[in-house]
Amino acid sequence: MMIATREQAEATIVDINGDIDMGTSPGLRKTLLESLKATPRLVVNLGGVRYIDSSGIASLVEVLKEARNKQKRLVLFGLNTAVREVLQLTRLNKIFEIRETEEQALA
Amino acid sequence: MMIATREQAEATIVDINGDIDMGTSPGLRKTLLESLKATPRLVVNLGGVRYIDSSGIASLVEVLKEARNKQKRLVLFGLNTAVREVLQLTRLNKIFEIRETEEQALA
Amino acid sequence: MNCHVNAHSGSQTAPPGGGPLTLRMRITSDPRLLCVVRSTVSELATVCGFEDEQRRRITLAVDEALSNVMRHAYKNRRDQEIELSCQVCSDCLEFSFIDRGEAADRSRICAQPLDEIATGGRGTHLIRQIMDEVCYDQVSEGNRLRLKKYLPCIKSKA
Amino acid sequence: MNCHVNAHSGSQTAPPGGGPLTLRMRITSDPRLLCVVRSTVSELATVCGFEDEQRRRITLAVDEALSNVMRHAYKNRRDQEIELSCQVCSDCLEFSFIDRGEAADRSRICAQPLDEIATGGRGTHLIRQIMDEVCYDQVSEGNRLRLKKYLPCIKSKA
Ligand SMILES: Nc1ncnc2c1ncn2[C@@H]1O[C@H](COP(=O)(O)OP(=O)(O)O)[C@@H](O)[C@H]1O
Ligand SMILES: Nc1ncnc2c1ncn2[C@@H]1O[C@H](COP(=O)(O)OP(=O)(O)O)[C@@H](O)[C@H]1O
Repeated sequence: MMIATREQAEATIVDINGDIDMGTSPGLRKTLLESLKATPRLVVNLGGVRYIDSSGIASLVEVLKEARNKQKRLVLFGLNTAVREVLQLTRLNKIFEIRETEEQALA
Repeated sequence: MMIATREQAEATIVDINGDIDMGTSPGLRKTLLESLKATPRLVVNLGGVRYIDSSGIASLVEVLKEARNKQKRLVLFGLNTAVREVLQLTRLNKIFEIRETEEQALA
Repeated sequence: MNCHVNAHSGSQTAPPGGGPLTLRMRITSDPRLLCVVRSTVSELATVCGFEDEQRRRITLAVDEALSNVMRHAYKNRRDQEIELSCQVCSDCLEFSFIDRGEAADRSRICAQPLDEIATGGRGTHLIRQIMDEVCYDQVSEGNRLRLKKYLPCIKSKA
Repeated sequence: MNCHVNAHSGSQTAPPGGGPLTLRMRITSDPRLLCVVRSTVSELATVCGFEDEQRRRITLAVDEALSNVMRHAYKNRRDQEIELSCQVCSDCLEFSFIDRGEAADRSRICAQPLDEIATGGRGTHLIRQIMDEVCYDQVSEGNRLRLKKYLPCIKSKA
Protein backbone atom coordinates (compact mmCIF):
# COMPACT_ATOMS: atom_id res chain seq x y z
CA MET A 1 0.00 0.00 0.00
CA MET A 2 1.16 3.54 -0.77
CA ILE A 3 -0.16 6.69 0.87
CA ALA A 4 0.40 10.24 -0.44
CA THR A 5 -0.86 13.42 1.18
CA ARG A 6 -1.82 16.72 -0.49
CA GLU A 7 -2.55 19.75 1.66
CA GLN A 8 -5.00 22.42 0.60
CA ALA A 9 -6.38 25.52 2.32
CA GLU A 10 -9.47 23.96 3.90
CA ALA A 11 -8.77 20.27 3.43
CA THR A 12 -6.11 17.60 3.32
CA ILE A 13 -6.42 14.94 0.62
CA VAL A 14 -4.96 11.51 1.18
CA ASP A 15 -4.47 9.28 -1.86
CA ILE A 16 -4.30 5.57 -1.08
CA ASN A 17 -3.05 2.93 -3.50
CA GLY A 18 -3.05 -0.80 -2.94
CA ASP A 19 -4.77 -3.28 -0.68
CA ILE A 20 -5.89 -2.36 2.82
CA ASP A 21 -5.62 -5.41 5.04
CA MET A 22 -4.42 -6.45 8.49
CA GLY A 23 -0.83 -5.85 7.41
CA THR A 24 -1.32 -2.37 6.00
CA SER A 25 -4.20 -0.85 7.97
CA PRO A 26 -2.15 0.12 11.07
CA GLY A 27 0.00 2.40 8.88
CA LEU A 28 -3.09 3.86 7.25
CA ARG A 29 -4.75 4.52 10.61
CA LYS A 30 -1.65 6.33 11.86
CA THR A 31 -1.32 8.53 8.76
CA LEU A 32 -5.00 9.46 8.74
CA LEU A 33 -5.13 10.34 12.46
CA GLU A 34 -1.96 12.40 12.03
CA SER A 35 -3.31 14.27 8.99
CA LEU A 36 -6.62 14.91 10.73
CA LYS A 37 -4.88 16.94 13.44
CA ALA A 38 -3.88 19.68 11.00
CA THR A 39 -7.06 20.08 8.94
CA PRO A 40 -10.78 20.67 9.43
CA ARG A 41 -11.60 18.30 6.56
CA LEU A 42 -9.87 15.03 5.74
CA VAL A 43 -10.62 13.79 2.23
CA VAL A 44 -9.64 10.22 1.46
CA ASN A 45 -9.19 9.08 -2.14
CA LEU A 46 -9.92 5.35 -2.28
CA GLY A 47 -9.73 5.18 -6.09
CA GLY A 48 -6.58 3.06 -6.00
CA VAL A 49 -7.91 0.61 -3.41
CA ARG A 50 -9.02 -2.70 -4.90
CA TYR A 51 -9.40 -4.46 -1.54
CA ILE A 52 -10.33 -3.53 2.02
CA ASP A 53 -10.95 -5.87 4.95
CA SER A 54 -12.57 -5.35 8.34
CA SER A 55 -9.35 -4.03 9.89
CA GLY A 56 -9.29 -1.30 7.23
CA ILE A 57 -12.95 -0.55 7.89
CA ALA A 58 -12.21 -0.38 11.63
CA SER A 59 -9.39 2.10 10.95
CA LEU A 60 -11.72 4.32 8.94
CA VAL A 61 -14.34 4.14 11.71
CA GLU A 62 -11.75 5.17 14.26
CA VAL A 63 -10.76 8.20 12.20
CA LEU A 64 -14.45 9.06 11.74
CA LYS A 65 -15.00 8.97 15.50
CA GLU A 66 -12.00 11.20 16.11
CA ALA A 67 -13.24 13.64 13.44
CA ARG A 68 -16.66 13.81 15.08
CA ASN A 69 -15.08 14.40 18.50
CA LYS A 70 -13.14 17.32 17.09
CA GLN A 71 -16.04 18.67 14.99
CA LYS A 72 -14.17 17.90 11.82
CA ARG A 73 -15.18 16.12 8.64
CA LEU A 74 -14.01 12.86 7.07
CA VAL A 75 -15.03 12.47 3.41
CA LEU A 76 -14.35 9.40 1.26
CA PHE A 77 -14.39 9.38 -2.54
CA GLY A 78 -13.51 7.23 -5.55
CA LEU A 79 -14.77 3.99 -3.98
CA ASN A 80 -14.72 1.11 -6.42
CA THR A 81 -17.16 -1.81 -6.35
CA ALA A 82 -15.09 -3.97 -4.01
CA VAL A 83 -14.87 -1.25 -1.35
CA ARG A 84 -18.57 -0.37 -1.67
CA GLU A 85 -19.52 -4.00 -1.21
CA VAL A 86 -17.57 -4.28 2.05
CA LEU A 87 -19.16 -1.09 3.40
CA GLN A 88 -22.55 -2.52 2.52
CA LEU A 89 -21.80 -5.88 4.13
CA THR A 90 -20.75 -4.09 7.33
CA ARG A 91 -23.76 -1.73 7.06
CA LEU A 92 -21.53 1.35 7.28
CA ASN A 93 -22.37 2.89 3.89
CA LYS A 94 -24.81 5.26 5.58
CA ILE A 95 -22.41 6.27 8.33
CA PHE A 96 -19.59 7.66 6.20
CA GLU A 97 -19.77 10.78 4.03
CA ILE A 98 -19.21 9.29 0.59
CA ARG A 99 -18.76 11.28 -2.63
CA GLU A 100 -18.11 10.24 -6.22
CA THR A 101 -15.33 12.65 -7.21
CA GLU A 102 -12.64 14.73 -5.59
CA GLU A 103 -14.48 17.88 -6.68
CA GLN A 104 -17.63 16.77 -4.85
CA ALA A 105 -15.60 15.73 -1.81
CA LEU A 106 -14.09 19.21 -1.62
CA ALA A 107 -17.36 21.08 -2.29
CA MET B 1 -10.84 -20.24 -22.23
CA MET B 2 -13.56 -19.36 -24.73
CA ILE B 3 -13.27 -19.62 -28.51
CA ALA B 4 -15.63 -18.00 -31.00
CA THR B 5 -15.43 -18.25 -34.78
CA ARG B 6 -16.54 -15.73 -37.40
CA GLU B 7 -16.54 -16.70 -41.07
CA GLN B 8 -15.93 -14.20 -43.84
CA ALA B 9 -15.52 -14.53 -47.60
CA GLU B 10 -11.73 -14.90 -47.74
CA ALA B 11 -10.90 -15.49 -44.09
CA THR B 12 -12.06 -17.08 -40.86
CA ILE B 13 -11.52 -15.08 -37.68
CA VAL B 14 -11.13 -16.89 -34.37
CA ASP B 15 -11.55 -14.84 -31.18
CA ILE B 16 -9.88 -16.35 -28.13
CA ASN B 17 -10.59 -15.28 -24.57
CA GLY B 18 -8.83 -16.50 -21.46
CA ASP B 19 -5.59 -18.25 -20.60
CA ILE B 20 -3.94 -20.69 -22.99
CA ASP B 21 -2.17 -23.37 -20.97
CA MET B 22 -1.67 -27.12 -20.88
CA GLY B 23 -5.32 -27.58 -19.92
CA THR B 24 -6.82 -25.43 -22.66
CA SER B 25 -4.38 -25.66 -25.58
CA PRO B 26 -5.58 -29.08 -26.89
CA GLY B 27 -9.05 -27.59 -27.44
CA LEU B 28 -7.57 -24.55 -29.14
CA ARG B 29 -5.38 -26.68 -31.41
CA LYS B 30 -8.37 -28.75 -32.48
CA THR B 31 -10.57 -25.73 -33.24
CA LEU B 32 -7.85 -23.95 -35.21
CA LEU B 33 -6.95 -27.00 -37.32
CA GLU B 34 -10.64 -27.57 -38.00
CA SER B 35 -11.24 -23.93 -39.01
CA LEU B 36 -8.16 -23.93 -41.24
CA LYS B 37 -9.65 -26.68 -43.42
CA ALA B 38 -12.42 -24.40 -44.69
CA THR B 39 -10.57 -21.14 -45.33
CA PRO B 40 -7.49 -19.88 -47.20
CA ARG B 41 -6.68 -17.46 -44.36
CA LEU B 42 -7.02 -18.12 -40.63
CA VAL B 43 -6.97 -14.95 -38.55
CA VAL B 44 -6.52 -15.39 -34.80
CA ASN B 45 -7.55 -12.62 -32.40
CA LEU B 46 -5.37 -12.94 -29.27
CA GLY B 47 -6.67 -9.69 -27.72
CA GLY B 48 -8.41 -11.54 -24.91
CA VAL B 49 -5.44 -13.72 -24.05
CA ARG B 50 -3.53 -12.61 -20.97
CA TYR B 51 -1.42 -15.75 -20.70
CA ILE B 52 0.10 -18.32 -23.06
CA ASP B 53 2.54 -21.10 -22.22
CA SER B 54 4.75 -23.32 -24.36
CA SER B 55 1.93 -25.78 -25.05
CA GLY B 56 -0.12 -22.91 -26.51
CA ILE B 57 2.88 -21.79 -28.56
CA ALA B 58 3.34 -25.39 -29.79
CA SER B 59 -0.31 -25.50 -30.87
CA LEU B 60 0.09 -22.28 -32.86
CA VAL B 61 3.27 -23.65 -34.46
CA GLU B 62 1.44 -26.81 -35.46
CA VAL B 63 -1.34 -24.78 -37.11
CA LEU B 64 1.29 -22.65 -38.89
CA LYS B 65 2.98 -25.77 -40.28
CA GLU B 66 -0.32 -27.14 -41.52
CA ALA B 67 -1.15 -23.76 -43.12
CA ARG B 68 2.22 -23.73 -44.94
CA ASN B 69 1.70 -27.30 -46.13
CA LYS B 70 -1.62 -26.31 -47.64
CA GLN B 71 -0.40 -22.96 -49.03
CA LYS B 72 -2.68 -21.10 -46.65
CA ARG B 73 -2.05 -18.20 -44.27
CA LEU B 74 -2.17 -17.97 -40.48
CA VAL B 75 -2.29 -14.38 -39.17
CA LEU B 76 -2.22 -13.37 -35.49
CA PHE B 77 -3.37 -10.00 -34.16
CA GLY B 78 -4.16 -8.16 -30.94
CA LEU B 79 -1.22 -9.64 -29.01
CA ASN B 80 -0.79 -8.07 -25.60
CA THR B 81 2.53 -7.69 -23.81
CA ALA B 82 2.43 -11.06 -22.07
CA VAL B 83 1.90 -12.97 -25.33
CA ARG B 84 4.58 -10.92 -27.14
CA GLU B 85 7.06 -11.66 -24.40
CA VAL B 86 6.55 -15.42 -24.68
CA LEU B 87 6.97 -15.32 -28.48
CA GLN B 88 10.19 -13.38 -27.97
CA LEU B 89 11.47 -15.78 -25.31
CA THR B 90 10.82 -18.69 -27.68
CA ARG B 91 12.28 -16.72 -30.63
CA LEU B 92 9.17 -17.24 -32.72
CA ASN B 93 8.17 -13.60 -33.17
CA LYS B 94 9.76 -13.58 -36.65
CA ILE B 95 8.16 -16.83 -37.73
CA PHE B 96 4.49 -15.85 -37.33
CA GLU B 97 2.66 -13.25 -39.39
CA ILE B 98 1.72 -10.75 -36.69
CA ARG B 99 -0.51 -7.69 -37.18
CA GLU B 100 -1.74 -5.01 -34.81
CA THR B 101 -5.43 -4.84 -35.71
CA GLU B 102 -8.11 -7.00 -37.27
CA GLU B 103 -8.21 -4.63 -40.25
CA GLN B 104 -4.50 -5.12 -40.91
CA ALA B 105 -4.82 -8.86 -40.41
CA LEU B 106 -7.51 -9.01 -43.07
CA ALA B 107 -5.73 -6.64 -45.51
CA MET C 1 -17.63 -27.57 18.63
CA ASN C 2 -19.27 -24.39 17.45
CA CYS C 3 -21.03 -24.63 14.13
CA HIS C 4 -23.33 -22.40 12.20
CA VAL C 5 -25.33 -23.26 9.09
CA ASN C 6 -27.03 -20.45 7.19
CA ALA C 7 -30.79 -21.02 7.15
CA HIS C 8 -31.26 -19.79 3.58
CA SER C 9 -28.85 -22.31 2.12
CA GLY C 10 -30.00 -25.60 0.68
CA SER C 11 -28.22 -27.86 -1.72
CA GLN C 12 -28.89 -30.38 -4.45
CA THR C 13 -26.22 -32.69 -5.76
CA ALA C 14 -24.75 -31.50 -9.03
CA PRO C 15 -21.17 -32.71 -9.39
CA PRO C 16 -19.01 -30.34 -11.45
CA GLY C 17 -17.15 -31.71 -14.46
CA GLY C 18 -13.74 -33.16 -13.75
CA GLY C 19 -13.71 -34.52 -10.22
CA PRO C 20 -12.59 -33.12 -6.88
CA LEU C 21 -9.72 -30.63 -6.58
CA THR C 22 -7.53 -30.19 -3.54
CA LEU C 23 -5.06 -27.45 -2.74
CA ARG C 24 -3.38 -27.58 0.66
CA MET C 25 -1.26 -24.66 1.80
CA ARG C 26 1.04 -24.22 4.76
CA ILE C 27 2.06 -20.63 5.21
CA THR C 28 4.09 -18.50 7.57
CA SER C 29 1.83 -16.40 9.85
CA ASP C 30 3.05 -13.22 8.17
CA PRO C 31 0.54 -10.60 6.94
CA ARG C 32 2.65 -10.11 3.81
CA LEU C 33 1.22 -13.42 2.61
CA LEU C 34 -2.42 -12.34 2.98
CA CYS C 35 -2.48 -10.86 -0.53
CA VAL C 36 -0.92 -14.05 -1.92
CA VAL C 37 -3.64 -16.21 -0.35
CA ARG C 38 -6.35 -13.79 -1.54
CA SER C 39 -5.04 -14.16 -5.05
CA THR C 40 -5.11 -17.96 -4.77
CA VAL C 41 -8.61 -18.09 -3.33
CA SER C 42 -10.00 -15.60 -5.81
CA GLU C 43 -8.76 -17.66 -8.76
CA LEU C 44 -9.97 -20.91 -7.20
CA ALA C 45 -13.44 -19.42 -6.75
CA THR C 46 -13.41 -18.46 -10.43
CA VAL C 47 -12.48 -22.04 -11.37
CA CYS C 48 -15.51 -23.15 -9.31
CA GLY C 49 -17.77 -20.93 -11.38
CA PHE C 50 -18.45 -18.15 -8.88
CA GLU C 51 -19.19 -14.73 -10.41
CA ASP C 52 -17.24 -11.58 -9.49
CA GLU C 53 -19.23 -10.48 -6.45
CA GLN C 54 -19.32 -13.93 -4.84
CA ARG C 55 -15.65 -14.39 -5.68
CA ARG C 56 -14.80 -11.15 -3.88
CA ARG C 57 -16.93 -12.15 -0.88
CA ILE C 58 -15.37 -15.58 -0.56
CA THR C 59 -11.92 -14.00 -0.78
CA LEU C 60 -12.88 -11.54 1.96
CA ALA C 61 -14.15 -14.28 4.26
CA VAL C 62 -10.97 -16.34 3.87
CA ASP C 63 -8.82 -13.25 4.42
CA GLU C 64 -10.74 -12.37 7.59
CA ALA C 65 -10.36 -15.89 8.91
CA LEU C 66 -6.64 -15.92 8.17
CA SER C 67 -6.15 -12.47 9.72
CA ASN C 68 -7.91 -13.68 12.87
CA VAL C 69 -5.54 -16.61 13.18
CA MET C 70 -2.53 -14.31 12.77
CA ARG C 71 -3.84 -11.71 15.20
CA HIS C 72 -5.74 -13.65 17.82
CA ALA C 73 -4.46 -17.24 17.78
CA TYR C 74 -0.80 -16.30 17.17
CA LYS C 75 -0.91 -12.79 18.73
CA ASN C 76 0.87 -11.28 15.72
CA ARG C 77 3.87 -13.60 15.91
CA ARG C 78 5.08 -13.83 12.31
CA ASP C 79 7.04 -17.07 12.40
CA GLN C 80 4.27 -19.56 13.12
CA GLU C 81 2.59 -21.94 10.71
CA ILE C 82 -0.96 -21.91 9.41
CA GLU C 83 -2.48 -24.69 7.37
CA LEU C 84 -5.16 -23.78 4.86
CA SER C 85 -6.79 -26.56 2.87
CA CYS C 86 -9.05 -25.73 -0.04
CA GLN C 87 -11.27 -28.46 -1.40
CA VAL C 88 -13.61 -28.35 -4.35
CA CYS C 89 -16.23 -31.05 -3.81
CA SER C 90 -19.25 -31.98 -5.88
CA ASP C 91 -21.44 -29.45 -4.12
CA CYS C 92 -19.20 -26.98 -2.31
CA LEU C 93 -15.96 -25.12 -1.96
CA GLU C 94 -14.57 -25.82 1.50
CA PHE C 95 -11.76 -24.14 3.41
CA SER C 96 -10.17 -25.56 6.53
CA PHE C 97 -7.76 -23.53 8.69
CA ILE C 98 -5.58 -25.16 11.31
CA ASP C 99 -3.31 -23.35 13.76
CA ARG C 100 -1.42 -24.26 16.94
CA GLY C 101 -1.98 -20.97 18.70
CA GLU C 102 -4.45 -19.92 21.34
CA ALA C 103 -7.91 -21.39 20.83
CA ALA C 104 -10.74 -19.02 20.00
CA ASP C 105 -13.01 -18.04 22.87
CA ARG C 106 -16.36 -19.07 21.37
CA SER C 107 -18.24 -16.45 23.33
CA ARG C 108 -16.41 -13.71 21.39
CA ILE C 109 -17.28 -15.01 17.90
CA CYS C 110 -19.93 -12.70 16.40
CA ALA C 111 -20.38 -11.21 19.86
CA GLN C 112 -20.46 -7.53 18.89
CA PRO C 113 -23.53 -6.10 17.12
CA LEU C 114 -22.69 -5.23 13.51
CA ASP C 115 -24.53 -1.92 13.13
CA GLU C 116 -22.78 0.14 15.79
CA ILE C 117 -19.73 2.26 15.21
CA ALA C 118 -17.43 -0.19 16.91
CA THR C 119 -13.75 -0.23 16.05
CA GLY C 120 -13.61 -4.01 15.76
CA GLY C 121 -15.57 -7.21 15.90
CA ARG C 122 -16.66 -7.26 12.26
CA GLY C 123 -14.49 -10.10 10.92
CA THR C 124 -16.47 -13.00 12.36
CA HIS C 125 -19.76 -11.39 11.28
CA LEU C 126 -18.50 -11.06 7.71
CA ILE C 127 -17.39 -14.68 7.69
CA ARG C 128 -20.80 -15.88 8.87
CA GLN C 129 -22.68 -13.61 6.47
CA ILE C 130 -20.70 -14.78 3.47
CA MET C 131 -20.22 -18.49 4.12
CA ASP C 132 -22.92 -21.15 4.20
CA GLU C 133 -21.35 -23.15 7.01
CA VAL C 134 -18.91 -21.97 9.67
CA CYS C 135 -17.52 -24.39 12.20
CA TYR C 136 -14.87 -23.89 14.91
CA ASP C 137 -13.51 -26.99 16.63
CA GLN C 138 -10.39 -28.65 18.02
CA VAL C 139 -8.50 -31.43 16.28
CA SER C 140 -5.31 -33.23 17.26
CA GLU C 141 -3.23 -30.82 15.11
CA GLY C 142 -4.68 -27.74 16.81
CA ASN C 143 -7.54 -25.28 16.39
CA ARG C 144 -9.62 -25.74 13.29
CA LEU C 145 -12.03 -23.47 11.45
CA ARG C 146 -14.02 -24.85 8.54
CA LEU C 147 -15.84 -22.65 6.05
CA LYS C 148 -18.17 -24.01 3.39
CA LYS C 149 -19.65 -22.22 0.39
CA TYR C 150 -22.12 -24.10 -1.78
CA LEU C 151 -21.27 -24.05 -5.47
CA PRO C 152 -23.29 -21.54 -7.53
CA CYS C 153 -25.03 -24.11 -9.75
CA ILE C 154 -26.50 -25.93 -6.79
CA LYS C 155 -27.39 -23.01 -4.54
CA SER C 156 -31.14 -23.00 -3.91
CA LYS C 157 -32.61 -19.80 -2.58
CA ALA C 158 -35.43 -21.44 -0.69
CA MET D 1 21.73 -34.66 -9.87
CA ASN D 2 21.41 -32.27 -12.79
CA CYS D 3 21.93 -28.62 -11.97
CA HIS D 4 22.33 -25.49 -13.99
CA VAL D 5 23.43 -22.06 -12.78
CA ASN D 6 23.09 -19.13 -15.14
CA ALA D 7 26.52 -17.63 -15.82
CA HIS D 8 25.28 -14.02 -15.81
CA SER D 9 23.89 -14.27 -12.28
CA GLY D 10 25.82 -13.07 -9.28
CA SER D 11 24.49 -12.14 -5.89
CA GLN D 12 25.28 -9.92 -2.93
CA THR D 13 23.61 -10.33 0.43
CA ALA D 14 20.77 -7.89 0.99
CA PRO D 15 18.15 -9.35 3.34
CA PRO D 16 14.64 -8.02 2.63
CA GLY D 17 12.68 -6.41 5.43
CA GLY D 18 10.63 -8.79 7.52
CA GLY D 19 12.29 -12.21 7.52
CA PRO D 20 11.77 -15.37 5.48
CA LEU D 21 8.39 -16.35 4.07
CA THR D 22 7.29 -19.87 3.30
CA LEU D 23 4.29 -21.09 1.37
CA ARG D 24 3.95 -24.82 0.82
CA MET D 25 1.28 -26.16 -1.48
CA ARG D 26 0.08 -29.68 -2.18
CA ILE D 27 -2.18 -29.80 -5.18
CA THR D 28 -4.06 -32.32 -7.26
CA SER D 29 -2.31 -32.96 -10.60
CA ASP D 30 -5.22 -31.37 -12.45
CA PRO D 31 -4.60 -28.68 -15.12
CA ARG D 32 -7.60 -26.73 -13.80
CA LEU D 33 -5.34 -25.72 -10.90
CA LEU D 34 -2.61 -24.28 -13.12
CA CYS D 35 -4.27 -20.85 -13.22
CA VAL D 36 -4.68 -20.92 -9.43
CA VAL D 37 -0.96 -21.59 -8.93
CA ARG D 38 -0.06 -18.91 -11.50
CA SER D 39 -2.12 -16.43 -9.55
CA THR D 40 -0.36 -17.39 -6.30
CA VAL D 41 3.12 -17.22 -7.78
CA SER D 42 2.47 -13.94 -9.55
CA GLU D 43 1.37 -12.27 -6.32
CA LEU D 44 4.26 -13.77 -4.37
CA ALA D 45 6.72 -12.40 -6.94
CA THR D 46 5.13 -8.96 -6.49
CA VAL D 47 5.57 -9.24 -2.71
CA CYS D 48 9.26 -10.00 -3.40
CA GLY D 49 9.59 -6.75 -5.35
CA PHE D 50 9.76 -8.13 -8.91
CA GLU D 51 8.47 -5.79 -11.61
CA ASP D 52 5.76 -6.81 -14.09
CA GLU D 53 7.93 -8.43 -16.76
CA GLN D 54 9.98 -10.50 -14.31
CA ARG D 55 6.81 -11.42 -12.46
CA ARG D 56 5.27 -12.73 -15.69
CA ARG D 57 8.44 -14.66 -16.51
CA ILE D 58 8.67 -16.29 -13.11
CA THR D 59 5.00 -17.25 -13.34
CA LEU D 60 5.63 -18.77 -16.77
CA ALA D 61 8.60 -20.81 -15.54
CA VAL D 62 6.64 -22.22 -12.59
CA ASP D 63 3.69 -23.01 -14.83
CA GLU D 64 5.94 -24.82 -17.33
CA ALA D 65 7.53 -26.85 -14.54
CA LEU D 66 4.14 -27.79 -13.10
CA SER D 67 2.75 -28.69 -16.54
CA ASN D 68 5.75 -30.94 -17.13
CA VAL D 69 5.08 -32.80 -13.89
CA MET D 70 1.42 -33.28 -14.85
CA ARG D 71 2.17 -34.35 -18.38
CA HIS D 72 5.45 -36.25 -18.19
CA ALA D 73 5.86 -37.46 -14.60
CA TYR D 74 2.17 -38.29 -14.08
CA LYS D 75 1.27 -38.91 -17.75
CA ASN D 76 -1.83 -36.73 -17.47
CA ARG D 77 -3.34 -38.63 -14.54
CA ARG D 78 -5.39 -36.01 -12.71
CA ASP D 79 -5.65 -37.57 -9.28
CA GLN D 80 -2.01 -37.52 -8.20
CA GLU D 81 -0.34 -35.14 -5.76
CA ILE D 82 2.26 -32.47 -6.46
CA GLU D 83 4.09 -30.56 -3.76
CA LEU D 84 5.19 -27.04 -4.55
CA SER D 85 7.13 -25.14 -1.90
CA CYS D 86 7.79 -21.45 -2.33
CA GLN D 87 10.41 -19.84 -0.13
CA VAL D 88 11.43 -16.21 0.06
CA CYS D 89 14.96 -16.10 1.45
CA SER D 90 17.26 -13.17 2.03
CA ASP D 91 18.60 -13.29 -1.50
CA CYS D 92 16.23 -15.35 -3.62
CA LEU D 93 12.79 -16.68 -4.36
CA GLU D 94 12.99 -20.47 -4.51
CA PHE D 95 10.49 -23.03 -5.79
CA SER D 96 10.71 -26.73 -5.13
CA PHE D 97 8.48 -29.27 -6.91
CA ILE D 98 8.15 -32.83 -5.71
CA ASP D 99 6.22 -35.60 -7.45
CA ARG D 100 6.03 -39.39 -7.15
CA GLY D 101 5.64 -40.05 -10.85
CA GLU D 102 8.12 -41.12 -13.47
CA ALA D 103 11.53 -39.50 -13.07
CA ALA D 104 12.66 -37.10 -15.77
CA ASP D 105 15.08 -38.47 -18.34
CA ARG D 106 17.87 -35.92 -17.97
CA SER D 107 18.97 -36.34 -21.57
CA ARG D 108 15.65 -34.88 -22.71
CA ILE D 109 15.84 -31.68 -20.64
CA CYS D 110 16.64 -28.77 -22.98
CA ALA D 111 17.48 -31.34 -25.63
CA GLN D 112 15.68 -29.71 -28.58
CA PRO D 113 17.10 -26.55 -30.16
CA LEU D 114 14.88 -23.56 -29.44
CA ASP D 115 14.93 -21.77 -32.77
CA GLU D 116 13.42 -24.44 -34.99
CA ILE D 117 9.75 -24.83 -35.70
CA ALA D 118 9.38 -27.80 -33.42
CA THR D 119 5.99 -28.62 -31.94
CA GLY D 120 7.36 -29.16 -28.44
CA GLY D 121 10.46 -29.09 -26.29
CA ARG D 122 10.26 -25.40 -25.32
CA GLY D 123 9.20 -25.72 -21.66
CA THR D 124 12.56 -26.72 -20.22
CA HIS D 125 14.33 -24.06 -22.29
CA LEU D 126 12.00 -21.37 -20.95
CA ILE D 127 12.60 -22.54 -17.39
CA ARG D 128 16.37 -22.36 -17.81
CA GLN D 129 16.26 -19.00 -19.57
CA ILE D 130 14.13 -17.42 -16.86
CA MET D 131 15.49 -18.93 -13.68
CA ASP D 132 18.95 -18.37 -12.20
CA GLU D 133 19.35 -21.92 -10.92
CA VAL D 134 17.60 -25.07 -12.13
CA CYS D 135 18.25 -28.38 -10.44
CA TYR D 136 16.64 -31.80 -11.00
CA ASP D 137 17.34 -34.51 -8.41
CA GLN D 138 15.82 -37.39 -6.45
CA VAL D 139 14.85 -37.22 -2.80
CA SER D 140 13.20 -39.79 -0.56
CA GLU D 141 9.76 -38.29 -1.30
CA GLY D 142 10.20 -38.58 -5.06
CA ASN D 143 11.45 -36.51 -7.98
CA ARG D 144 12.46 -32.98 -7.15
CA LEU D 145 12.96 -29.88 -9.26
CA ARG D 146 14.31 -26.74 -7.66
CA LEU D 147 14.16 -23.32 -9.30
CA LYS D 148 15.86 -20.24 -7.89
CA LYS D 149 15.43 -16.63 -8.89
CA TYR D 150 17.63 -14.02 -7.25
CA LEU D 151 15.73 -11.11 -5.76
CA PRO D 152 15.72 -7.94 -7.88
CA CYS D 153 17.62 -5.76 -5.41
CA ILE D 154 20.56 -8.11 -5.32
CA LYS D 155 20.82 -9.13 -8.96
CA SER D 156 24.16 -8.00 -10.41
CA LYS D 157 24.37 -7.88 -14.19
CA ALA D 158 28.09 -8.63 -14.33
N1 LIG E 1 -9.01 -17.70 14.86
C1 LIG E 1 -9.23 -17.13 16.07
N2 LIG E 1 -8.47 -17.50 17.13
C2 LIG E 1 -8.66 -16.96 18.34
N3 LIG E 1 -9.63 -16.04 18.60
C3 LIG E 1 -10.43 -15.63 17.60
C4 LIG E 1 -10.27 -16.16 16.30
N4 LIG E 1 -11.19 -15.58 15.50
C5 LIG E 1 -11.90 -14.73 16.27
N5 LIG E 1 -11.46 -14.75 17.56
C6 LIG E 1 -12.03 -13.98 18.71
O1 LIG E 1 -13.25 -13.41 18.26
C7 LIG E 1 -13.24 -11.98 18.42
C8 LIG E 1 -14.04 -11.33 17.32
O2 LIG E 1 -13.36 -11.46 16.08
P1 LIG E 1 -13.70 -10.52 14.86
O3 LIG E 1 -15.17 -10.48 14.70
O4 LIG E 1 -12.93 -11.01 13.68
O5 LIG E 1 -13.25 -9.06 15.27
P2 LIG E 1 -11.82 -8.47 15.70
O6 LIG E 1 -10.79 -9.33 15.07
O7 LIG E 1 -11.85 -7.08 15.17
O8 LIG E 1 -11.81 -8.52 17.20
C9 LIG E 1 -11.77 -11.62 18.43
O9 LIG E 1 -11.52 -10.42 19.11
C10 LIG E 1 -11.14 -12.84 19.13
O10 LIG E 1 -11.27 -12.73 20.53
N1 LIG F 1 8.98 -33.03 -14.60
C1 LIG F 1 9.32 -33.89 -15.58
N2 LIG F 1 9.16 -35.22 -15.39
C2 LIG F 1 9.48 -36.10 -16.35
N3 LIG F 1 9.99 -35.74 -17.55
C3 LIG F 1 10.18 -34.43 -17.81
C4 LIG F 1 9.84 -33.44 -16.85
N4 LIG F 1 10.12 -32.23 -17.37
C5 LIG F 1 10.62 -32.46 -18.60
N5 LIG F 1 10.66 -33.78 -18.89
C6 LIG F 1 11.18 -34.40 -20.15
O1 LIG F 1 11.85 -33.39 -20.90
C7 LIG F 1 11.28 -33.26 -22.21
C8 LIG F 1 11.34 -31.79 -22.66
O2 LIG F 1 10.42 -31.02 -21.90
P1 LIG F 1 9.92 -29.61 -22.41
O3 LIG F 1 11.12 -28.83 -22.86
O4 LIG F 1 9.11 -28.98 -21.33
O5 LIG F 1 9.06 -29.86 -23.72
P2 LIG F 1 7.74 -30.76 -23.94
O6 LIG F 1 7.03 -30.81 -22.64
O7 LIG F 1 7.01 -30.00 -24.99
O8 LIG F 1 8.22 -32.09 -24.42
C9 LIG F 1 9.88 -33.82 -22.07
O9 LIG F 1 9.37 -34.28 -23.31
C10 LIG F 1 10.10 -34.94 -21.05
O10 LIG F 1 10.59 -36.10 -21.68
